[in-house]
Amino acid sequence: MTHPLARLAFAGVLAVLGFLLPRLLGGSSLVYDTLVAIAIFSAMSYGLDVILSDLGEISLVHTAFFATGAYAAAILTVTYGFSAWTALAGAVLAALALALVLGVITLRTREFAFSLVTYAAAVVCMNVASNWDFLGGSDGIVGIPPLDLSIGGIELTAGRSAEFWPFAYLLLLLTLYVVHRFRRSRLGQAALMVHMNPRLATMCGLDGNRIRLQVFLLSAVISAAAGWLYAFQRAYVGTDLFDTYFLVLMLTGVILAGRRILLGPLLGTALLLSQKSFASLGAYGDKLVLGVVLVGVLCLCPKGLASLWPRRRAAAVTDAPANTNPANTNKARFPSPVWERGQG
Amino acid sequence: GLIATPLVPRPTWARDPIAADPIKVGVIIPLSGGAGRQGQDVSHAVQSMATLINEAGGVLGRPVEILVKDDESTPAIGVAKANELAAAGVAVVLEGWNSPVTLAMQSVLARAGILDITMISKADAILASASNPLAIRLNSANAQDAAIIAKYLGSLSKKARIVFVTENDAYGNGAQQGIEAEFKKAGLDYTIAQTLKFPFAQTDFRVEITSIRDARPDYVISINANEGAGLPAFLQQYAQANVGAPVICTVGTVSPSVIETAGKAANGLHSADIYFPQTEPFASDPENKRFVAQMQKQFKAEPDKFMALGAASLQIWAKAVATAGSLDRKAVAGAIRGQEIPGTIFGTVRFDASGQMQHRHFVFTVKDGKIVVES
Amino acid sequence: MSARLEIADLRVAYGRAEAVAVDRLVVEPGTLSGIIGANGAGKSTLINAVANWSRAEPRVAGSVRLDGEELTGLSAEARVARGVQLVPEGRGVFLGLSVEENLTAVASAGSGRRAWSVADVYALFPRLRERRANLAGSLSGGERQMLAVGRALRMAPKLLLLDEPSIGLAPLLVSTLLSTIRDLVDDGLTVLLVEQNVHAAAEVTDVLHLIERGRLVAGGPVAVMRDDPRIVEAYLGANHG
Amino acid sequence: MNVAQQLVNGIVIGHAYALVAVGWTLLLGAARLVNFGHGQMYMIGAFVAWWVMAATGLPYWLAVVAAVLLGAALGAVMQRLFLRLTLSQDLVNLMIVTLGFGQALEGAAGLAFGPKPQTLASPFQEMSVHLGPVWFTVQDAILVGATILVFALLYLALHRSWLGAAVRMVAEDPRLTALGGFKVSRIYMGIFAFEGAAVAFAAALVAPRTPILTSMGFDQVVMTFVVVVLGGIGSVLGSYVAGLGIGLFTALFGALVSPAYTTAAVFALLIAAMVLRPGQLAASGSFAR
Amino acid sequence: MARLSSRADAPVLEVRGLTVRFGAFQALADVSWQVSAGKILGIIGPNGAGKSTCFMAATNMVAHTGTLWLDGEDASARPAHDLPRAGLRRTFQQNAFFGGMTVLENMEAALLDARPSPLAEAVFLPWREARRRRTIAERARTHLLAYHVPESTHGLLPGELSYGTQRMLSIALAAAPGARAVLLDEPAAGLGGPDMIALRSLLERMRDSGLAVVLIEHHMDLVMAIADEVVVLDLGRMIARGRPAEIQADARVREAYLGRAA
Ligand SMILES: Nc1ncnc2c1ncn2[C@@H]1O[C@H](COP(=O)(O)OP(=O)(O)OP(=O)(O)O)[C@@H](O)[C@H]1O
Ligand SMILES: Nc1ncnc2c1ncn2[C@@H]1O[C@H](COP(=O)(O)OP(=O)(O)OP(=O)(O)O)[C@@H](O)[C@H]1O
Ligand SMILES: [Mg+2]
Ligand SMILES: [Mg+2]
Repeated sequence: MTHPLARLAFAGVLAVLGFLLPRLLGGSSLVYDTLVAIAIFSAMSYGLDVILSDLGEISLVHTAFFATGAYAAAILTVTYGFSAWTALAGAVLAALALALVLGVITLRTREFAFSLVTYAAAVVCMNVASNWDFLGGSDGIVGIPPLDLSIGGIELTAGRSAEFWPFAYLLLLLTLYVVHRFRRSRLGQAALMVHMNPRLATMCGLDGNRIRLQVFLLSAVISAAAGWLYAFQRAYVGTDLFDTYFLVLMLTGVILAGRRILLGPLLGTALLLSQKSFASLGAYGDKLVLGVVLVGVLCLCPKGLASLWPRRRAAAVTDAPANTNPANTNKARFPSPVWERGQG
Repeated sequence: GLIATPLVPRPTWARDPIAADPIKVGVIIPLSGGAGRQGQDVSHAVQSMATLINEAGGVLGRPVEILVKDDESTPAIGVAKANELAAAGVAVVLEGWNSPVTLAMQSVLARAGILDITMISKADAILASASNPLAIRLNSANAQDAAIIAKYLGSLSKKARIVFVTENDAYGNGAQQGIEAEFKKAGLDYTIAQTLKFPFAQTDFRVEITSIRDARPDYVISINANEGAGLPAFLQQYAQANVGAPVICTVGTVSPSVIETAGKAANGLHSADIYFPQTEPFASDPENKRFVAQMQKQFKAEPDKFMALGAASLQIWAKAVATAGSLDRKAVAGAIRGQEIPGTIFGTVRFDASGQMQHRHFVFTVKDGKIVVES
Repeated sequence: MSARLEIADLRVAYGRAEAVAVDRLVVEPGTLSGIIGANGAGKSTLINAVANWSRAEPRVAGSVRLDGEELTGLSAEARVARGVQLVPEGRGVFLGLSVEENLTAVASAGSGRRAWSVADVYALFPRLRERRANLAGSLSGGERQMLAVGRALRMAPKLLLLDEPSIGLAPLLVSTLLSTIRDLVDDGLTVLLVEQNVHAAAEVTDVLHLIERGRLVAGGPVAVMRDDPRIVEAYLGANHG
Repeated sequence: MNVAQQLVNGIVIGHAYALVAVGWTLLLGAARLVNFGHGQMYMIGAFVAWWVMAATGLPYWLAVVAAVLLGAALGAVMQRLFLRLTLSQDLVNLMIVTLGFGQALEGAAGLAFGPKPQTLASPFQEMSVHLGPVWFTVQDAILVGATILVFALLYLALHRSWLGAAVRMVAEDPRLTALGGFKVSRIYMGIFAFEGAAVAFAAALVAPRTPILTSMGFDQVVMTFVVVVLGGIGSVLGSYVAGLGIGLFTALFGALVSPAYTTAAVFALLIAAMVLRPGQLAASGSFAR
Repeated sequence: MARLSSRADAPVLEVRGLTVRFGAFQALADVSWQVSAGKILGIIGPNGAGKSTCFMAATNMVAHTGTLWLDGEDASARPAHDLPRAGLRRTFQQNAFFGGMTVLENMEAALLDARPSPLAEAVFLPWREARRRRTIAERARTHLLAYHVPESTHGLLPGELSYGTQRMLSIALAAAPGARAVLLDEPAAGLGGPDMIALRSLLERMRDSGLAVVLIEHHMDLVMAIADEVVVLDLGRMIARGRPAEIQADARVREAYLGRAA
């Protein structure tokens, strides 16, 4: 399947099959509910995936972008009565603004320092949300109207899950497409370069800080779009959107199947949510299973479940820079000397 | 490949609906985590009540079957569970410990056309929300609660220094506002010496307690709904610091489990609540006696207020169905909202037009680890 | 008396690709043996296997004996304790420790062997004494190389494995280092040296082995090997150009 | 404001933060591992101590010993599980694997101990000391003393013995450390076991103050996070100072502004610190310096 | 051998008065040199003399004083990441790659004049992106082959290459099309025999194709054979500068650096 047209056709068939999936699975409302949740949450996870896989950092503030999308949708529709389209634009802009501020602050750090500072940012964001009446305080915002994306004469509305499916599915496809294209774009390549060897990337003409910020913005937009749709689906937003629940879901979804695999986060999220919906062992049992699976997967096959598959090609991206190369390991281990950070 | 993989087995509920003779009733409440213990108690109470109802011939001649789901105190999971129950074809969902979880589930249930009765969650938005025009709630509202605290304090003294220790969220801030408004209404000349706000999850209160000592209050009003950890911790640390001023806890926050966890530190606190199994008028109420006996028999437990609310919600729904003669959501809600329903474990209860059940409050104090009702 | 190092049927593979297949290699005590070969021939792989050390995870099979004692199955640190000391290619120092700490922070040597003192090392490389308080991370490439060799000597090796120690060293230092190693050998140390600088290596070694595509293709006393056409053509000739 | 009392509060809170953080600090410095399961390990420590007292009736101090032993065992299990990832310094996966480990612990504890809140009853928690305007419990005093002791011992171990250099060596390059004749997995074993034992010890000393729940993990140690980072990653002395500092900040901020916003304020402080000196905080272990 | 750099052909790269301090330590003091297109400048000196630091300063990767001139323009204030675009590229003393990318992908990443589509084009005009990608891969492949990185290794990760091949790869990355001046930090380190010969012819080819090459080396045979001019550093100072033959004859250089090896 090397011919691009053949690949395109295959992707098309897959997309159509995906759309029909709920019907193939019996079309019950539970199937629709679960699949809508899978679509929305995996779209959310792709935001983090871009950061984790391509930039090589663990952002713990991504729930805030998801929440920003949802809150923007809620406030614009409930408080100001705008349409869902406006809300989408608002969600994207709000996420961009927040990501810009947070990115400028947090992206100066790397590795676990970055994770820690993004966690701190998430705590502060959550505190703001639960104390600011404009955002509904700790009770959140209720009464979000059903999704209405009608344009002109074409009626596009959704209330129940089955009606949400086309929208959620479309969002997922769009996300997949954008992430796929991103990985083949200049920015995607630059992200990898900056991640793998900042010093060499500088010598290839890249401004590391700018690239990192751009990727951060992109990922925020992806997560925010998912949050926007989630707000309509749930009709309620609250501070729980900042919870570790979503964070763990994102991280696990991304990690489970393996990094830099296009369908990875989707698969991971689907696995997790289906287990919760169809084979739950109770809250404690689920936690135990999730934990054991995570530890097992990462300790036994650090490259994710997909690495158990026959290898696709040599360039499976690991995070640890090829350790045989001393220069690269230096980079991963040491406080960056001045020259590694560039001077701009 | 992935999408074609049949991950999902053919669900069991897709069977022929004729076979589903019992009426399914969903219960969504935390069964794990900080509120897990109370949630489990509530689900037991609902089950006891279902046994009683089924022994008495069921609802519309059909037995009631209870399906319990754990919301893990997480709205997203609550929503998923609500969807599961909707798919399972429940006639009603009894839910709610945490307000955000209730608020998140409301719209999902309303869209699915399922009647939704809130047992415990207190947020005002639950009854005001456009998402669920047929909202019903059993637990008392903040406004009702505030009046009784003011009245009780007024009976103790007309002039006093008060310190509030308030959880910093919608419930806590709302409750404090309500109480202060009631003070004004009752013309009580109280000095609010200090208001100490703390985050819900806090368990170490030494900083607040030091501030309380400094403020030399006559009374301390605690607004802390963290029954699992926060409130007992506060009571223990407060007792130890020998501050002296009596603590008044807001309505409904002092459940027997709080007293059990706090141990002797709970002695001397004052609070009010809406239900006590062994106190009049409940003690002699035949419905309540049957319920208390059933709890004893089935779960070897004495019901508390939360359990009573859980059981009552099922009982009230059953009575409303009988009145309406159908399971239809609107009809059943109509038989509850704005109506009076006799013969419940709370006696004859009245719902206002917004769906809020009206309560009588009883002030109590704790002596030797036991609740002693004062009025 | 058995040989200091005896390798038999050694096979090392990365994934499916076999990088080294050596049937037999013997190093006598008190000698300096050199391994030479083109880039990618498997020199590093071979001597890493002797120390059972690698940054990658190669599969190693075969027998390695030190003074007749079978080392197979022993971890790298166990081999260090028995006197096998490797200075790996590229970098053998801790950049986050000071020069002096790098020299002091080594496990105590096995019994019965004389370890070099820090002062001995400074005497060998005076430049290091000047920079003793600096972090190794701020050393120049050549200074790091000196430190790595000094660090290895602190462990009182019986068999010292050096992977291209002259990389990055100034010419003056290369000859100093190599002649120092020669002196150490004359004092009884046994050294296996991987060296690209065949010219320099041929001056000090007793024995030379030529490795090509993972196999030893020639080996013998340096006087003989010097005239071996394969070596003259590919290695010695080049440096005259 | 009763300044003296608030200072005492701050000192006690601060020492609790520092003691809870000490294992994590060492782990982060030496294995470069951000342990998101730290909170759950704290919870396990507290529950084990409680269970020993409740089930066997052993005295409190023996329960502390039991908790410490089990904590060390838990650390050892972690080391076994994570060894490969630690050796290859796969930092992203390491961070996430600890998250999973914490989830598994919480799930298992939930199944074993249920959702009911429990009280770890220390006899010293009941004894109060009133000195003029200030008071504290004997438990508080023990906590402060024990914290100072643990920090002093760790400091000495890292600065007066080969351990400090060994720890910095594995932190930088575990593979190369083997060539120095050190058994790397054993050094890791020590570090992980210390993390487990230290957090269990902290739990057994701190937890008697409040009811314990199997779900309390992260809430209880969230400040630890800040201590570890602000102290300068991997710095023992730094985390003691940071713990104490944040404790005092908590007390004074709570007394002067509002306890409601203490967490947010501390985290904002953390962000500010990281923005102002990112290099410092990203620095590798600063043991012995 | 080529002529000395004359005033006629203007230097591509010139540094004047480079000075670098690390705290109290003066690593580089007032060093100046220049190199023109089609010329090779050798920098030699004992270990720790400041040669690599000189490269760091010349690429604005370390705080320093002194000026940098690219094609006669003052580039001192330009950030490090701006210089490659202006044609200044370098290698590092220790091999540096994008560890998780294949050799071919590394090369693609280093091509500055042929880069993947911007995000918007990749999203909205995917076919153009695909065309571009094919061109880039082809160029990268050809370039690698020209720099003695055999096709069989193109699918491997850099860490899986032997040290010598890694060095060739890092030179190939630095000398990507579009480069005008290339700074090579000890390219011959770890090379020997046939590889050394290959490297030498490679350097000559680079020079002949019009690149300005600056070479830090300890291999005197190589430097003396191909450099047009040699600069000698010691303790951060420039102690000599001239044609290879002059340098070899310089007593100070012999004492400080070459020893009996010369
Ligand atoms: N980590 C690894 N993974 C896969 N293959 C490897 C790895 N390391 C080395 N190889 C391969 O093994 C072979 C031998 O490599 P080795 O590093 O031993 O060569 P060498 O003789 O030391 O070369 P040089 O003189 O360049 O250092 C080479 O073909 C190389 O590509
Ligand atoms: N970041 C730094 N901090 C402190 N000192 C430094 C730093 N970087 C380099 N040095 C010192 O500056 C001096 C020059 O270093 P440089 O790397 O330029 O040497 P070099 O000439 O390239 O030597 P070599 O041939 O060994 O590579 C050395 O003594 C080194 O220790
Ligand atoms: Mg090698
Ligand atoms: Mg150098």
